[in-house]
Amino acid sequence: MLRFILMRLGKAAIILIAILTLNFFLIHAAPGDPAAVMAGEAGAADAKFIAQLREQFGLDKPLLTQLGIYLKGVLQFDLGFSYRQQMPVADLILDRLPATLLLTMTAFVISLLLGTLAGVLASARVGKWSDTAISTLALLFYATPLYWAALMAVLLFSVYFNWLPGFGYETVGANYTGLRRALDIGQHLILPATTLGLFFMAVYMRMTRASMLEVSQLDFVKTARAKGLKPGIIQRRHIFRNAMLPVVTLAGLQAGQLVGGAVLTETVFAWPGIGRLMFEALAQRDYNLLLGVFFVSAAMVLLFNLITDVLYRFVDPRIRVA
Amino acid sequence: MADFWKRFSRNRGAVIGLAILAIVILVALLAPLIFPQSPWRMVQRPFLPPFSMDQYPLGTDALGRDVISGLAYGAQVSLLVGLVSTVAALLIGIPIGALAGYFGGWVDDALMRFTEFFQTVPSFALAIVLVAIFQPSIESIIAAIAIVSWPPVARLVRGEVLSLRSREYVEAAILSGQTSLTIILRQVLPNTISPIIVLASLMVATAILLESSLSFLGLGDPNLMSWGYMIGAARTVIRQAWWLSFFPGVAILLTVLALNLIGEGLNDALNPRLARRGK
Amino acid sequence: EPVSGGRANVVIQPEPPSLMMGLVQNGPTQMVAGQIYEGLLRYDEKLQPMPQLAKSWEVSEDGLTYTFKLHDNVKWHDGEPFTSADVVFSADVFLRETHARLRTSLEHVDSITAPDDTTVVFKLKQPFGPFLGIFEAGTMPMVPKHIYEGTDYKNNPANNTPIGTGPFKFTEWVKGSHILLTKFEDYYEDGKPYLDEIYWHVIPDAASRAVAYETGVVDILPGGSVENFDVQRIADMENTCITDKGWEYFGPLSWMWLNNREGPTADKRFRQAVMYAMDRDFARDALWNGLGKVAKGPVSSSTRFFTDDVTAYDHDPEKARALLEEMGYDGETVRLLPLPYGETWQRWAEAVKQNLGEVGINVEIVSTDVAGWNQKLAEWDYDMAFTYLYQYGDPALGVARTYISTNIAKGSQWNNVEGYENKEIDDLFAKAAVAVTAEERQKLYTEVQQKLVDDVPVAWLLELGFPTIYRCNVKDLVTTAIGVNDGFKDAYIEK
Amino acid sequence: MTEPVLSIRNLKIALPEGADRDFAVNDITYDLYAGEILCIVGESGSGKSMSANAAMGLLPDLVRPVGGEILFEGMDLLKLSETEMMDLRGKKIAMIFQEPMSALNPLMRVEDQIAEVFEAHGLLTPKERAARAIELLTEVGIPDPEKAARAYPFQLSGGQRQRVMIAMALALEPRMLIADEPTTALDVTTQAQILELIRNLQEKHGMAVMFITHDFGVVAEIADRVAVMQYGKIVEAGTADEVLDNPQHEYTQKLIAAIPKLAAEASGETVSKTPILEVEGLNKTYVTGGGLLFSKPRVVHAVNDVNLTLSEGETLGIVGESGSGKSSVGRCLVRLMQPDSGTVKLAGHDMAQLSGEALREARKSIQMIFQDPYASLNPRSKVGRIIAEGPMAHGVSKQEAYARAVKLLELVDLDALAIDRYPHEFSGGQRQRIGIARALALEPRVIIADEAVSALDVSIQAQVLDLLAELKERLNLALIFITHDLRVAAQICDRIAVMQKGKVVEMGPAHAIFNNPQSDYTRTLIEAIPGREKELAAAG
Ligand SMILES: Nc1ncnc2c1ncn2[C@@H]1O[C@H](COP(=O)(O)OP(=O)(O)OP(=O)(O)O)[C@@H](O)[C@H]1O
Ligand SMILES: Nc1ncnc2c1ncn2[C@@H]1O[C@H](COP(=O)(O)OP(=O)(O)OP(=O)(O)O)[C@@H](O)[C@H]1O
Ligand SMILES: [Mg+2]
Ligand SMILES: [Mg+2]
Repeated sequence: MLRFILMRLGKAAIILIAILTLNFFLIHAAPGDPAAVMAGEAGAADAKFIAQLREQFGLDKPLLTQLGIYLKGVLQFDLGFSYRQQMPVADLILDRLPATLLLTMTAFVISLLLGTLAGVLASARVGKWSDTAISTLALLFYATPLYWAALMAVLLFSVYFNWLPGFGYETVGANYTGLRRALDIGQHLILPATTLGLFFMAVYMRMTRASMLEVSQLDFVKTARAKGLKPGIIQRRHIFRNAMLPVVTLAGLQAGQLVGGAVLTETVFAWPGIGRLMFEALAQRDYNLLLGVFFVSAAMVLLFNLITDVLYRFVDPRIRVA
Repeated sequence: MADFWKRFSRNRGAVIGLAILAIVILVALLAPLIFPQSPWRMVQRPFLPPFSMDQYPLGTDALGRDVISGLAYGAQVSLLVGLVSTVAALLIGIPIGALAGYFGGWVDDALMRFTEFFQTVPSFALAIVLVAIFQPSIESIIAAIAIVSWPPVARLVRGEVLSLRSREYVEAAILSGQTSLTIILRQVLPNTISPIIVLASLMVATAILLESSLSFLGLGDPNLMSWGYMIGAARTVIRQAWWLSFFPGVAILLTVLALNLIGEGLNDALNPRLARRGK
Repeated sequence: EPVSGGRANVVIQPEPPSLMMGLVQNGPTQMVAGQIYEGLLRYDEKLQPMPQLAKSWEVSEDGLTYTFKLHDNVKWHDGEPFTSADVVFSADVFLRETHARLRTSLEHVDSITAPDDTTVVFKLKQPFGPFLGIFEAGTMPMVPKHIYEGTDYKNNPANNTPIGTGPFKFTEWVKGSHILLTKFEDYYEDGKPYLDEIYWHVIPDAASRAVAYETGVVDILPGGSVENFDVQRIADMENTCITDKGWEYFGPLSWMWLNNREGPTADKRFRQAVMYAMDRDFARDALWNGLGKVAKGPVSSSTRFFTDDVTAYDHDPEKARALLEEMGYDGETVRLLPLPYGETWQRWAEAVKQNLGEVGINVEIVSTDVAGWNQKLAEWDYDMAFTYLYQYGDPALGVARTYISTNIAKGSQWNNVEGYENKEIDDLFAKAAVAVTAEERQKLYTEVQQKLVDDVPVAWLLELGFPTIYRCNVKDLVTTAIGVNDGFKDAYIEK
Repeated sequence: MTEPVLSIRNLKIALPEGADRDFAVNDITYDLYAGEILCIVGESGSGKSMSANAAMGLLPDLVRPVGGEILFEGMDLLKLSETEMMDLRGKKIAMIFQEPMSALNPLMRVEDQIAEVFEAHGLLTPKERAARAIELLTEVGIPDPEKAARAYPFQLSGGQRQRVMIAMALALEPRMLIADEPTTALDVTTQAQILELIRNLQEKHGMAVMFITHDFGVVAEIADRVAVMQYGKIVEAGTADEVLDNPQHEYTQKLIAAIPKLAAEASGETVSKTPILEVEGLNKTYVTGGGLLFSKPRVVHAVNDVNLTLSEGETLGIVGESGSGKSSVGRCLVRLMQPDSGTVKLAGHDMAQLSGEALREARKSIQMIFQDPYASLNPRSKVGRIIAEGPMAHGVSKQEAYARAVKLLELVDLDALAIDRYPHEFSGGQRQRIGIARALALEPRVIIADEAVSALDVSIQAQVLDLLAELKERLNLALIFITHDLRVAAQICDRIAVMQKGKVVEMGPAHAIFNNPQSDYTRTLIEAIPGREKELAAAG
């Protein structure tokens, strides 16, 4: 197992480089460049100004040379310098990463827990009205555009009831510390995490439900019933675990996308996360920053793919032999 | 086929879903007949609330355009985007996942690395980059959405196939001399159908909403009316004109609901254990 | 009566890339860094110069020598004294290298010298009418010589902790969340500033910014912070004031570039038809919430030397059709590039498309994101394209650049992008810039405006109104022509 | 005798549309008393399992009892609520299911699955449960019970899984045990142990046992009373002696006549000597687990230096205890599994060298009948397609393939309508026959039959064996017959290989093995054949 993990990690490093290279060309294929964008914002700029910027960013060099310089930097754990923000990319990302992880992980846990729970409940009541109700509700959350739901949540809980802060990561200027600060952040977290979580919930709910129904037809469920086990235990221990296989795959997929997956939520809730950073970098063609975010996101995806595979082996002993 | 229909129709929800979808498709097809005027035409004063003028039952938008006509025309584009990109994503994702899971070894490795590439770039960002590169148009939007949505399909299918390929009935098929292709198509894939259906019916909604986000960023096809466009455009005036996002939202929801109900019906109809339920 | 103390919570959008105003001069940077850095002058609503770092100034008879007397007790935020050497360094060395817009104006300058610690003399090569208009902080910010001299300006670590002479000093910047400025105790004007601190809140979503105001998290919404559709609703709130002042210096004017080189837009009659076809009143009322004015021509009404004595283009589809008929427009599709700055602009493009469609012009909207838009403009890859530009108070600074033929060059979207070539106009602009008296200049610019309006090199739309919304107990926030950008020097919160 | 523990009165169970017949069980009545073993024998598909399931309240989805009653200790089970049934299940009434492969949760360790029985009824502490689990595994004779306890079901051989099932059923020493062909997958020695075990427990606790089987040896061994079923009806019932020695009903007589005799005659050396399959130095070791990083891997040397030859038209039996590696050998032969070392030559060609198209072609002439009939049938394919697929893969037209499928189904005594049903709609024996039909569809030259008739009642077994014999004649078919049923082996095998712990301990002509076993192990095997004493006694 350990060898398996080490091998995968080694491979992942190589893949990362390959992915970065591809990303590099992909990004450069999009029209426009950071010099033009920055010149565009400057309110005035002449050709000299833009040429200056290009030179400063190294954009005047041939593309392959640029790639070489970038990759060399990456190999030395240097993600380069953000053109626009005039700061090392790594610093910018590390600044934002905790907020994003906090938000997306919470949402992930909410969606996974609520989703599988709802799926289990629905599957236990298959065909009844409560099944339909649960399914429809989950779909409602899913099909509602996120920003719409988010704004409604803010209007309701923030503007109307004034229970929860509607945006931001913490109360700016309050200068809380310690536990007080943690609580403050927690309060700010509730709305965005729930909105995001409810959105993803539907996927888990539907997947769990379908899978549970499929598994509940299998023979070993009959054995379990013959033991006199309570339906609840059968559901949980026998059906649920077997039904979790596709859900695990899906969860791994989603977890990998945590870094970049919350652009809209971060925007609406003014959450200072990576998603927004990426989006801005993309809009501004801040190549280094964008590549940096893609790099982190790729690393996350690979990591979670690995975790999923390990988890899979854990959940399904049959695969372990292979 | 008749048999299949009989089984399918036993699920009342599925029939309702099919009916809703049929209506949506019908409206989409007949839009030019019902609303001969372009949905972009500014026909009344802006922000006319719904039900205040018989001629424009769902009101008008920020430029005084008829909402109901937009909904009808939007159905065309949104359905197209949702369905075509989902089908395309399935057509890419299922074979890749199935081949990877079935053959394992280096095939799996190669295909999964390939998949990983598409997966590692956050899908929203990838979609933006792709549309930006290829210029916004309905084709490039559909292609971009398909390209960003197939990796989950591939990984899901692979996971399922991985655990199915060691089943004895697959071995039996190997022995009986069936080619790998037949085995994958006939023995393995049918047994992965249920999670795929679930995923696919949700993907349609994601696609419609992704198109909306793209058009919100100015990367939609600006000459085509779609539900996503309507919702995106209504976003800024939610507080003034709830109906502008509400009606297209309901349209999307109904369509998604319909597709999910149909998916469920399909699932039941394809499940041999439920096949003969009820006389 | 002004009272000291208190905190201002202000929205800033988008998050500025940097606060070092000598290097970056985009909108949000100017707004925040305008409290940190200062220029020699500021301007009142009528664009008349007011003292800032310079307490007085003199212009020689021939209009060639400008002498500034500086305050003598000015300190940088790090405690170093500010002297005329800093001015020379900033204007002659630093900004000449980094500030494209200023560089163009400084071409008229022969020498900059500092006879003593508090005196700076600018000698011009020839008279330059708008010269006194280039001394506000966004155009000529003073940067500290002792920090930058001899360094690589762009990579100087001090850029992250900007040092200026302004009323507020930089304290903290939590990227993606907020920027904190605090009162500079050693500020040279007694008693100022009144506020203790300013929190600039980064809230990327317009609706959330409105909510932020409604829930009392922020008290000041600078122009453009909330959607136009939301302005009225928020302005109607209790204890809320709104002003559209404070943009006179910028005079933001929107228009559509019309590609004068090829296609139907190369024909003057087509361009005129476009002017007649557009319902600009509708656009202002439906999209801009009734704020702003329908543009008369190339010069904004708040800019000096504006005249309304020009041909008027009212909404008149009949005239438009006639013009098209006359030119024999064959229905060729024209590509319209909206401004990718949000929904309002998108809607506007759609409205214009409908307007033009009604007179028979086939428009196809081509969309791209900001980067693509910049590139398309810079490479002249469009038929019609929305934009809006600042005027900086004087036609020589912000108007001429769009119409003179020497400014036709690919690679920039700030020059004569439409490709309009008219020798006569070139001459008029050139003469007007160096004319010494205001009357003379007015005469020349009136002629320019009349000629341009007839030629329609671009299709002018609206003088944009960007109202500032704030709680009424915030006083003296907008006192100059650049509004909030240097407004916190005088602002106080009434108890 | 006193009150019956279980009393079935006029039970009627309806089948869904499209099934063989309207009622799985039609108006049956019988009693079961404490301390007795009632054997239910009968045709495959006659409703044995259904009536048992009905007593557990575990009928398949669409199958419902429509009449009669099932009285257990005076209560009508058909009328009890699900909660009341839950209390009874596992504690008062336990059941061993027919197919052990799919009856265990694939994701749960064996010990946990056993411990659950206690848990379900709130007995013992977790620690005690684990200990009991190992005790039970020991009791049912699983070798190395500690290791087996930590194993997952897929790591156990068929017989081992069945023993796990038995251990679970016996865990709470219920009042009544329903055993649906519990020893079908077991080798004779283990079978003997299990029968002994059931007997003991039954005597000790006065347990009532309903024992479904088709093995008359078993019946002779343990039955107090016997009920014979056909087409959903009980055609004859009585004490074991009455029914076995003096059958009244025509069907019973037929059944008894079909019991394979133990004696293996020295076959006239008609078998050709052309070898079709040569196996040399075959080895296969399973290394599994290690779980996550920590626990020790489990190493099983399942096939240990096995050498075999099979001539055209010959039948080679492989017998041996459960888990001795019989199936593993079979799987290596058809290359479903890559052996670690050794060669397998099919008609002179080394199978290991083949791949792709050539392998596909070669496999056409070597087919396998899988041990677990259910798991080897695609749940989403209809039976017709399952059988027709093979020929179609080799270029036979669809029509012809289906026509052949129908014929094959008839050959194995299934209704032609069966082609339109799904595997789960068949009884265990019927599924096994589908598997046989599939293997025959390709008209192979070698068939590896892994417990191919273990789930069949004797009459059909006889029929199938006859069929195989006939095909063998006609097509010069060579057969590797993996079984633990020595009677069957004796009847049809020319030669027999005896396996133990992965090794072939003895190999020779069938009669030699039976009449003059060389190794101790073979001897114990033969002695353990159920009903042997009785038969010997009868033979005098
Ligand atoms: N789920 C089902 N749906 C429809 N028919 C079924 C189902 N399960 C079993 N049957 C049918 O019910 C009848 C009785 O089956 P049952 O399993 O009781 O047979 P059995 O006597 O146990 O046979 P065997 O000895 O082969 O196990 C058979 O005709 C079978 O085809
Ligand atoms: N996939 C596997 N992984 C690990 N161990 C296995 C696997 N399959 C079988 N084994 C082990 O290998 C040994 C031989 O198994 P095999 O299935 O060949 O036995 P068998 O002789 O066919 O027994 P039975 O008569 O019970 O079917 C057993 O101890 C079993 O636990
Ligand atoms: Mg049975
Ligand atoms: Mg076996």
